[in-house]
Amino acid sequence: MSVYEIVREPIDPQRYADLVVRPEAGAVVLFTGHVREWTKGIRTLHLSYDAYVPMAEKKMAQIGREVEEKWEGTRTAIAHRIGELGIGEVAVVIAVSSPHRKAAYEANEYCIERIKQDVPIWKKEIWETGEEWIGDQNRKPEVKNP
Amino acid sequence: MSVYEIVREPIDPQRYADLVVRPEAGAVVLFTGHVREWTKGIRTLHLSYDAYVPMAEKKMAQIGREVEEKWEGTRTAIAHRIGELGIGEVAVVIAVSSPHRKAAYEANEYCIERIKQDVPIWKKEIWETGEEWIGDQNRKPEVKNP
Amino acid sequence: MIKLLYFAGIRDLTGRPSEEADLSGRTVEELWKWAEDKYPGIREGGARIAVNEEYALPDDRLGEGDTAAFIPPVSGG
Amino acid sequence: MIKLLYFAGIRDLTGRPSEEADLSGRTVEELWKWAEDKYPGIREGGARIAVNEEYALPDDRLGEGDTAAFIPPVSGG
Repeated sequence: MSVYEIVREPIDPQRYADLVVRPEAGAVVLFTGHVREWTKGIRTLHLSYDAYVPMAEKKMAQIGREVEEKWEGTRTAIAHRIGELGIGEVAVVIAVSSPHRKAAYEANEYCIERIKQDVPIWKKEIWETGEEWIGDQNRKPEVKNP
Repeated sequence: MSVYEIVREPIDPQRYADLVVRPEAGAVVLFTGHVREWTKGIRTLHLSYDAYVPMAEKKMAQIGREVEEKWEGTRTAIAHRIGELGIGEVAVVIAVSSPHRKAAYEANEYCIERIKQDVPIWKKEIWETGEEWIGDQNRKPEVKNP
Repeated sequence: MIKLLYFAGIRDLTGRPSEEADLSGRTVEELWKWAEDKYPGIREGGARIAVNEEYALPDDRLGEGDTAAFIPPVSGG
Repeated sequence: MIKLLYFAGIRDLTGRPSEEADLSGRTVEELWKWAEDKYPGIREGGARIAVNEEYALPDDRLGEGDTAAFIPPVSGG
Protein backbone atom coordinates (compact mmCIF):
# COMPACT_ATOMS: atom_id res chain seq x y z
CA MET A 1 0.00 0.00 0.00
CA SER A 2 1.29 3.42 -0.88
CA VAL A 3 1.29 5.97 1.93
CA TYR A 4 2.67 9.51 1.75
CA GLU A 5 2.43 11.50 4.93
CA ILE A 6 3.75 14.29 7.08
CA VAL A 7 3.82 13.21 10.72
CA ARG A 8 4.47 14.96 14.00
CA GLU A 9 5.33 11.93 16.14
CA PRO A 10 8.48 9.76 16.02
CA ILE A 11 8.65 7.59 12.91
CA ASP A 12 8.62 3.79 13.14
CA PRO A 13 10.49 2.92 9.90
CA GLN A 14 9.44 -0.73 9.85
CA ARG A 15 5.80 0.29 9.51
CA TYR A 16 6.56 1.77 6.07
CA ALA A 17 8.56 -1.27 4.96
CA ASP A 18 5.63 -3.48 5.97
CA LEU A 19 3.27 -1.36 3.86
CA VAL A 20 5.15 -2.10 0.63
CA VAL A 21 5.92 -5.82 1.10
CA ARG A 22 4.04 -8.05 -1.36
CA PRO A 23 4.39 -11.69 -2.44
CA GLU A 24 5.98 -10.63 -5.74
CA ALA A 25 8.51 -8.27 -4.12
CA GLY A 26 11.90 -9.86 -3.62
CA ALA A 27 13.59 -6.71 -2.37
CA VAL A 28 12.76 -3.86 -0.02
CA VAL A 29 15.06 -0.87 0.37
CA LEU A 30 14.29 1.31 3.37
CA PHE A 31 16.04 4.65 3.69
CA THR A 32 16.02 6.70 6.87
CA GLY A 33 17.46 10.17 7.15
CA HIS A 34 18.63 10.99 10.67
CA VAL A 35 19.50 14.21 12.44
CA ARG A 36 23.29 14.39 12.39
CA GLU A 37 25.26 15.89 15.21
CA TRP A 38 28.11 17.33 13.14
CA THR A 39 27.84 18.96 9.72
CA LYS A 40 30.96 20.53 8.27
CA GLY A 41 32.44 21.07 11.69
CA ILE A 42 29.35 22.70 13.16
CA ARG A 43 27.63 20.93 16.03
CA THR A 44 23.86 20.66 15.69
CA LEU A 45 21.91 20.57 18.95
CA HIS A 46 18.60 19.77 17.36
CA LEU A 47 16.54 20.49 14.28
CA SER A 48 13.13 21.80 13.60
CA TYR A 49 11.21 20.99 10.43
CA ASP A 50 8.22 22.84 9.07
CA ALA A 51 6.12 21.96 6.03
CA TYR A 52 3.31 23.17 3.84
CA VAL A 53 1.53 20.00 4.82
CA PRO A 54 -1.16 19.42 2.17
CA MET A 55 1.19 20.33 -0.70
CA ALA A 56 4.02 18.26 0.80
CA GLU A 57 1.82 15.17 0.99
CA LYS A 58 0.57 15.77 -2.55
CA LYS A 59 4.14 16.18 -3.88
CA MET A 60 5.30 13.01 -2.12
CA ALA A 61 2.39 11.11 -3.68
CA GLN A 62 3.39 12.50 -7.11
CA ILE A 63 6.95 11.27 -6.54
CA GLY A 64 5.58 7.84 -5.63
CA ARG A 65 3.60 7.75 -8.88
CA GLU A 66 6.66 8.83 -10.89
CA VAL A 67 8.63 5.99 -9.31
CA GLU A 68 5.97 3.39 -9.96
CA GLU A 69 5.92 4.47 -13.62
CA LYS A 70 9.71 4.58 -14.07
CA TRP A 71 10.44 1.27 -12.29
CA GLU A 72 7.81 -1.33 -13.09
CA GLY A 73 6.48 -3.31 -10.18
CA THR A 74 7.77 -0.97 -7.47
CA ARG A 75 5.66 0.23 -4.53
CA THR A 76 6.62 3.23 -2.43
CA ALA A 77 5.77 4.70 0.96
CA ILE A 78 7.20 7.98 2.23
CA ALA A 79 6.87 9.87 5.51
CA HIS A 80 8.54 13.04 6.76
CA ARG A 81 8.40 14.21 10.32
CA ILE A 82 8.00 17.88 11.29
CA GLY A 83 8.50 19.72 14.57
CA GLU A 84 11.51 19.44 16.86
CA LEU A 85 13.87 16.48 16.38
CA GLY A 86 16.84 15.45 18.49
CA ILE A 87 20.17 14.02 17.32
CA GLY A 88 19.80 10.59 15.73
CA GLU A 89 16.04 10.80 15.27
CA VAL A 90 14.44 9.87 11.95
CA ALA A 91 13.36 12.86 9.86
CA VAL A 92 12.38 10.98 6.70
CA VAL A 93 11.65 7.39 5.76
CA ILE A 94 11.37 6.01 2.23
CA ALA A 95 10.34 2.39 1.63
CA VAL A 96 10.48 0.90 -1.86
CA SER A 97 9.66 -2.68 -2.74
CA SER A 98 10.40 -4.26 -6.09
CA PRO A 99 10.58 -7.69 -7.67
CA HIS A 100 14.34 -7.15 -8.14
CA ARG A 101 16.82 -5.33 -5.98
CA LYS A 102 18.42 -2.98 -8.51
CA ALA A 103 15.18 -1.11 -9.07
CA ALA A 104 14.54 -0.87 -5.34
CA TYR A 105 17.90 0.85 -4.71
CA GLU A 106 17.59 3.18 -7.70
CA ALA A 107 13.98 4.13 -7.05
CA ASN A 108 14.66 4.79 -3.38
CA GLU A 109 17.58 7.10 -4.16
CA TYR A 110 15.46 8.85 -6.77
CA CYS A 111 12.80 9.53 -4.11
CA ILE A 112 15.16 11.28 -1.73
CA GLU A 113 16.64 13.39 -4.53
CA ARG A 114 13.16 14.44 -5.63
CA ILE A 115 12.06 15.18 -2.06
CA LYS A 116 15.05 17.47 -1.65
CA GLN A 117 14.13 19.31 -4.87
CA ASP A 118 10.41 19.81 -4.68
CA VAL A 119 8.66 18.85 -1.45
CA PRO A 120 7.83 21.99 0.58
CA ILE A 121 9.58 21.08 3.83
CA TRP A 122 12.10 23.31 5.58
CA LYS A 123 14.77 22.52 8.08
CA LYS A 124 15.87 24.94 10.77
CA GLU A 125 19.17 24.00 12.39
CA ILE A 126 19.77 25.02 15.97
CA TRP A 127 23.49 25.11 16.83
CA GLU A 128 25.30 26.13 19.98
CA THR A 129 25.88 29.52 18.38
CA GLY A 130 22.58 30.31 16.66
CA GLU A 131 19.87 29.03 14.40
CA GLU A 132 18.91 29.38 10.76
CA TRP A 133 16.49 28.09 8.18
CA ILE A 134 18.41 25.91 5.76
CA GLY A 135 17.40 26.75 2.24
CA ASP A 136 20.07 25.29 0.09
CA GLN A 137 21.76 21.97 0.74
CA ASN A 138 24.84 23.15 -1.13
CA ARG A 139 25.36 26.38 0.75
CA LYS A 140 25.91 25.95 4.48
CA PRO A 141 25.23 29.35 6.03
CA GLU A 142 27.99 30.99 8.00
CA VAL A 143 27.45 30.70 11.72
CA LYS A 144 26.28 34.01 13.10
CA ASN A 145 27.38 35.00 16.53
CA PRO A 146 24.33 35.42 18.74
CA MET B 1 28.06 -1.88 16.22
CA SER B 2 28.90 -4.29 13.47
CA VAL B 3 27.14 -7.67 13.59
CA TYR B 4 27.39 -10.45 11.03
CA GLU B 5 25.32 -13.49 11.72
CA ILE B 6 23.50 -16.51 10.41
CA VAL B 7 20.19 -16.93 12.23
CA ARG B 8 17.52 -19.62 12.32
CA GLU B 9 14.62 -17.51 13.60
CA PRO B 10 12.64 -14.80 11.78
CA ILE B 11 14.65 -11.63 11.21
CA ASP B 12 13.62 -8.32 12.78
CA PRO B 13 15.17 -5.86 10.29
CA GLN B 14 14.91 -2.82 12.55
CA ARG B 15 17.25 -4.45 15.04
CA TYR B 16 20.08 -4.27 12.48
CA ALA B 17 19.32 -0.67 11.54
CA ASP B 18 19.44 0.24 15.22
CA LEU B 19 22.87 -1.40 15.53
CA VAL B 20 24.44 0.95 12.98
CA VAL B 21 22.82 4.26 13.95
CA ARG B 22 25.32 6.78 15.38
CA PRO B 23 25.21 10.54 16.06
CA GLU B 24 27.40 11.20 13.02
CA ALA B 25 25.31 9.05 10.64
CA GLY B 26 22.81 11.07 8.64
CA ALA B 27 21.64 8.15 6.51
CA VAL B 28 20.75 4.52 7.04
CA VAL B 29 19.95 2.21 4.12
CA LEU B 30 18.33 -1.05 5.13
CA PHE B 31 17.95 -3.78 2.50
CA THR B 32 15.78 -6.83 3.02
CA GLY B 33 15.62 -9.72 0.59
CA HIS B 34 12.29 -11.52 0.71
CA VAL B 35 11.11 -14.91 -0.56
CA ARG B 36 9.28 -14.17 -3.80
CA GLU B 37 6.28 -16.16 -4.90
CA TRP B 38 6.90 -15.98 -8.65
CA THR B 39 10.25 -16.18 -10.43
CA LYS B 40 10.21 -16.28 -14.21
CA GLY B 41 6.73 -17.77 -14.26
CA ILE B 42 7.46 -20.51 -11.74
CA ARG B 43 5.56 -20.43 -8.49
CA THR B 44 7.67 -20.92 -5.38
CA LEU B 45 5.90 -22.55 -2.43
CA HIS B 46 8.72 -21.95 0.00
CA LEU B 47 12.48 -21.89 0.23
CA SER B 48 15.05 -23.60 2.30
CA TYR B 49 18.48 -22.09 2.96
CA ASP B 50 21.54 -23.92 4.19
CA ALA B 51 24.92 -22.44 5.07
CA TYR B 52 28.44 -23.35 6.08
CA VAL B 53 27.80 -21.28 9.16
CA PRO B 54 31.24 -20.35 10.57
CA MET B 55 32.65 -19.54 7.13
CA ALA B 56 29.50 -17.61 6.15
CA GLU B 57 29.75 -15.42 9.25
CA LYS B 58 33.47 -14.88 8.64
CA LYS B 59 32.87 -13.91 5.00
CA MET B 60 30.09 -11.49 5.95
CA ALA B 61 32.43 -9.85 8.48
CA GLN B 62 35.09 -9.57 5.74
CA ILE B 63 32.56 -7.87 3.47
CA GLY B 64 31.71 -5.46 6.29
CA ARG B 65 35.39 -4.58 6.70
CA GLU B 66 35.77 -4.09 2.93
CA VAL B 67 32.82 -1.69 3.00
CA GLU B 68 34.10 0.28 5.96
CA GLU B 69 37.44 0.70 4.13
CA LYS B 70 35.92 1.64 0.75
CA TRP B 71 33.33 4.09 2.13
CA GLU B 72 34.72 6.14 4.98
CA GLY B 73 32.50 6.47 8.01
CA THR B 74 30.12 3.64 7.13
CA ARG B 75 29.03 0.96 9.58
CA THR B 76 27.46 -2.32 8.48
CA ALA B 77 25.40 -5.13 9.97
CA ILE B 78 24.37 -8.22 8.02
CA ALA B 79 22.23 -11.24 8.88
CA HIS B 80 21.07 -14.16 6.78
CA ARG B 81 18.44 -16.62 7.86
CA ILE B 82 18.67 -20.36 7.17
CA GLY B 83 16.12 -23.17 7.35
CA GLU B 84 12.63 -23.08 5.86
CA LEU B 85 11.17 -19.72 4.84
CA GLY B 86 7.68 -18.92 3.59
CA ILE B 87 6.65 -16.42 0.91
CA GLY B 88 7.39 -12.82 1.90
CA GLU B 89 9.70 -13.71 4.78
CA VAL B 90 13.05 -11.97 5.13
CA ALA B 91 16.04 -14.10 4.05
CA VAL B 92 18.73 -11.44 4.34
CA VAL B 93 19.06 -8.02 5.94
CA ILE B 94 21.83 -5.49 5.30
CA ALA B 95 22.02 -2.26 7.31
CA VAL B 96 24.52 0.44 6.37
CA SER B 97 24.85 3.80 8.09
CA SER B 98 26.91 6.65 6.74
CA PRO B 99 27.36 10.38 7.28
CA HIS B 100 25.98 10.93 3.76
CA ARG B 101 23.33 9.03 1.85
CA LYS B 102 25.17 8.27 -1.40
CA ALA B 103 27.72 6.08 0.37
CA ALA B 104 24.97 4.28 2.28
CA TYR B 105 23.15 3.27 -0.92
CA GLU B 106 26.33 2.27 -2.74
CA ALA B 107 27.82 0.34 0.16
CA ASN B 108 24.57 -1.49 0.79
CA GLU B 109 24.26 -2.61 -2.83
CA TYR B 110 27.91 -3.65 -2.79
CA CYS B 111 27.20 -5.90 0.22
CA ILE B 112 24.41 -7.82 -1.45
CA GLU B 113 26.49 -8.30 -4.62
CA ARG B 114 29.40 -9.63 -2.56
CA ILE B 115 27.14 -11.90 -0.51
CA LYS B 116 25.82 -13.42 -3.72
CA GLN B 117 29.37 -14.06 -4.93
CA ASP B 118 31.20 -15.43 -1.94
CA VAL B 119 29.18 -16.21 1.17
CA PRO B 120 28.61 -19.99 1.47
CA ILE B 121 24.82 -20.02 1.66
CA TRP B 122 22.61 -22.11 -0.60
CA LYS B 123 18.99 -21.75 -1.53
CA LYS B 124 16.75 -24.69 -2.31
CA GLU B 125 13.53 -23.71 -4.05
CA ILE B 126 10.48 -25.86 -3.54
CA TRP B 127 7.92 -25.42 -6.34
CA GLU B 128 4.61 -27.11 -6.98
CA THR B 129 6.42 -29.40 -9.40
CA GLY B 130 9.66 -30.22 -7.63
CA GLU B 131 12.64 -28.82 -5.80
CA GLU B 132 16.24 -27.97 -6.57
CA TRP B 133 19.33 -26.38 -5.08
CA ILE B 134 19.86 -23.07 -6.81
CA GLY B 135 23.48 -22.69 -7.70
CA ASP B 136 23.56 -19.94 -10.23
CA GLN B 137 21.39 -16.87 -10.08
CA ASN B 138 21.68 -16.47 -13.84
CA ARG B 139 20.59 -19.96 -14.79
CA LYS B 140 17.09 -20.87 -13.65
CA PRO B 141 16.88 -24.65 -13.77
CA GLU B 142 14.22 -26.22 -15.94
CA VAL B 143 11.29 -27.47 -13.95
CA LYS B 144 11.41 -31.23 -13.69
CA ASN B 145 8.22 -33.18 -13.68
CA PRO B 146 7.93 -35.11 -10.43
CA MET C 1 -9.55 37.63 -2.80
CA ILE C 2 -6.41 35.51 -2.90
CA LYS C 3 -5.05 33.72 0.16
CA LEU C 4 -1.29 34.10 0.54
CA LEU C 5 0.84 31.68 2.59
CA TYR C 6 4.37 32.31 3.85
CA PHE C 7 6.85 29.68 5.05
CA ALA C 8 10.21 29.38 6.78
CA GLY C 9 12.54 32.34 6.18
CA ILE C 10 9.87 34.17 4.18
CA ARG C 11 7.50 33.93 7.14
CA ASP C 12 10.22 35.48 9.32
CA LEU C 13 10.42 38.31 6.77
CA THR C 14 6.68 38.94 6.43
CA GLY C 15 6.10 38.48 10.14
CA ARG C 16 2.88 36.55 9.48
CA PRO C 17 1.96 33.05 8.25
CA SER C 18 -0.77 34.19 5.87
CA GLU C 19 -2.91 37.06 4.66
CA GLU C 20 -5.56 37.85 2.07
CA ALA C 21 -5.13 40.29 -0.78
CA ASP C 22 -7.24 41.50 -3.69
CA LEU C 23 -5.14 40.01 -6.47
CA SER C 24 -7.64 37.99 -8.55
CA GLY C 25 -6.87 38.20 -12.24
CA ARG C 26 -3.20 39.06 -11.70
CA THR C 27 -0.42 36.81 -12.98
CA VAL C 28 2.12 35.09 -10.76
CA GLU C 29 4.75 37.54 -11.99
CA GLU C 30 2.47 40.42 -10.97
CA LEU C 31 2.06 38.77 -7.54
CA TRP C 32 5.85 38.78 -7.20
CA LYS C 33 5.95 42.51 -7.98
CA TRP C 34 3.23 43.16 -5.36
CA ALA C 35 5.11 41.08 -2.77
CA GLU C 36 8.50 42.70 -3.47
CA ASP C 37 6.91 46.07 -3.01
CA LYS C 38 5.38 45.10 0.34
CA TYR C 39 8.24 42.89 1.61
CA PRO C 40 11.54 44.08 0.12
CA GLY C 41 13.98 41.20 -0.34
CA ILE C 42 11.27 38.48 -0.47
CA ARG C 43 12.50 37.28 -3.87
CA GLU C 44 16.22 37.22 -3.11
CA GLY C 45 16.53 33.70 -1.75
CA GLY C 46 15.17 32.09 -4.90
CA ALA C 47 11.66 31.21 -3.72
CA ARG C 48 8.98 29.71 -5.95
CA ILE C 49 5.23 30.39 -5.88
CA ALA C 50 2.75 27.53 -5.73
CA VAL C 51 -0.87 28.14 -6.66
CA ASN C 52 -3.36 25.69 -5.17
CA GLU C 53 -0.49 23.39 -4.15
CA GLU C 54 1.23 23.22 -7.55
CA TYR C 55 4.33 25.16 -8.60
CA ALA C 56 3.18 27.94 -10.92
CA LEU C 57 4.66 29.60 -14.00
CA PRO C 58 5.14 33.40 -14.24
CA ASP C 59 2.24 33.79 -16.68
CA ASP C 60 -0.25 31.69 -14.72
CA ARG C 61 -3.21 33.82 -13.70
CA LEU C 62 -4.72 33.88 -10.21
CA GLY C 63 -8.45 33.21 -9.90
CA GLU C 64 -10.86 34.25 -7.16
CA GLY C 65 -10.40 32.06 -4.09
CA ASP C 66 -6.99 30.70 -5.13
CA THR C 67 -4.29 30.05 -2.56
CA ALA C 68 -0.76 31.21 -3.46
CA ALA C 69 2.12 29.99 -1.33
CA PHE C 70 5.64 31.46 -1.27
CA ILE C 71 7.98 28.46 -1.17
CA PRO C 72 11.59 29.26 -0.18
CA PRO C 73 14.21 26.72 -1.33
CA VAL C 74 13.17 23.48 0.33
CA SER C 75 15.41 21.53 2.70
CA GLY C 76 13.56 18.36 3.66
CA GLY C 77 15.16 14.96 3.90
CA MET D 1 43.68 -36.69 8.61
CA ILE D 2 41.70 -34.05 6.76
CA LYS D 3 38.08 -33.30 7.53
CA LEU D 4 35.95 -32.93 4.40
CA LEU D 5 32.64 -31.05 4.38
CA TYR D 6 29.93 -31.29 1.70
CA PHE D 7 27.11 -28.81 1.12
CA ALA D 8 23.91 -28.40 -0.88
CA GLY D 9 23.90 -30.32 -4.18
CA ILE D 10 27.34 -31.79 -3.46
CA ARG D 11 26.00 -33.25 -0.23
CA ASP D 12 23.17 -34.84 -2.22
CA LEU D 13 25.83 -36.37 -4.50
CA THR D 14 28.14 -37.65 -1.75
CA GLY D 15 25.23 -38.81 0.40
CA ARG D 16 26.96 -37.57 3.54
CA PRO D 17 27.66 -34.20 5.16
CA SER D 18 31.27 -34.93 6.06
CA GLU D 19 34.00 -37.54 6.24
CA GLU D 20 37.68 -37.85 7.12
CA ALA D 21 40.39 -38.85 4.68
CA ASP D 22 44.14 -39.32 4.83
CA LEU D 23 45.06 -36.42 2.54
CA SER D 24 47.59 -34.41 4.58
CA GLY D 25 50.31 -33.03 2.38
CA ARG D 26 48.21 -33.16 -0.79
CA THR D 27 47.38 -30.01 -2.76
CA VAL D 28 43.88 -28.72 -3.32
CA GLU D 29 44.14 -29.84 -6.95
CA GLU D 30 45.05 -33.33 -5.74
CA LEU D 31 42.05 -33.25 -3.40
CA TRP D 32 39.87 -32.51 -6.42
CA LYS D 33 41.31 -35.53 -8.24
CA TRP D 34 40.66 -37.72 -5.19
CA ALA D 35 37.07 -36.45 -4.93
CA GLU D 36 36.32 -36.82 -8.64
CA ASP D 37 37.51 -40.40 -8.42
CA LYS D 38 35.26 -41.15 -5.45
CA TYR D 39 32.24 -39.02 -6.48
CA PRO D 40 32.11 -38.74 -10.27
CA GLY D 41 30.63 -35.44 -11.38
CA ILE D 42 31.47 -33.57 -8.16
CA ARG D 43 33.42 -30.93 -10.07
CA GLU D 44 30.89 -30.31 -12.83
CA GLY D 45 28.81 -27.58 -11.19
CA GLY D 46 31.76 -25.24 -10.70
CA ALA D 47 32.35 -25.72 -6.97
CA ARG D 48 35.22 -24.16 -5.04
CA ILE D 49 37.18 -25.65 -2.17
CA ALA D 50 37.67 -23.71 1.06
CA VAL D 51 40.40 -24.74 3.48
CA ASN D 52 39.85 -23.69 7.09
CA GLU D 53 37.04 -21.35 5.98
CA GLU D 54 38.97 -19.51 3.26
CA TYR D 55 38.74 -20.14 -0.48
CA ALA D 56 41.88 -22.03 -1.52
CA LEU D 57 44.06 -22.00 -4.63
CA PRO D 58 44.88 -25.20 -6.58
CA ASP D 59 48.47 -25.29 -5.29
CA ASP D 60 47.60 -24.73 -1.63
CA ARG D 61 48.72 -27.72 0.43
CA LEU D 62 46.57 -29.45 3.07
CA GLY D 63 48.04 -29.81 6.56
CA GLU D 64 47.21 -32.35 9.26
CA GLY D 65 43.91 -31.44 10.94
CA ASP D 66 42.77 -29.03 8.20
CA THR D 67 39.12 -28.82 7.22
CA ALA D 68 38.37 -28.69 3.49
CA ALA D 69 34.87 -27.75 2.39
CA PHE D 70 33.37 -28.27 -1.07
CA ILE D 71 31.44 -25.09 -1.82
CA PRO D 72 28.99 -25.34 -4.73
CA PRO D 73 28.07 -22.03 -6.42
CA VAL D 74 26.47 -20.00 -3.65
CA SER D 75 22.93 -18.65 -3.83
CA GLY D 76 22.35 -16.61 -0.69
CA GLY D 77 20.55 -13.31 -0.64
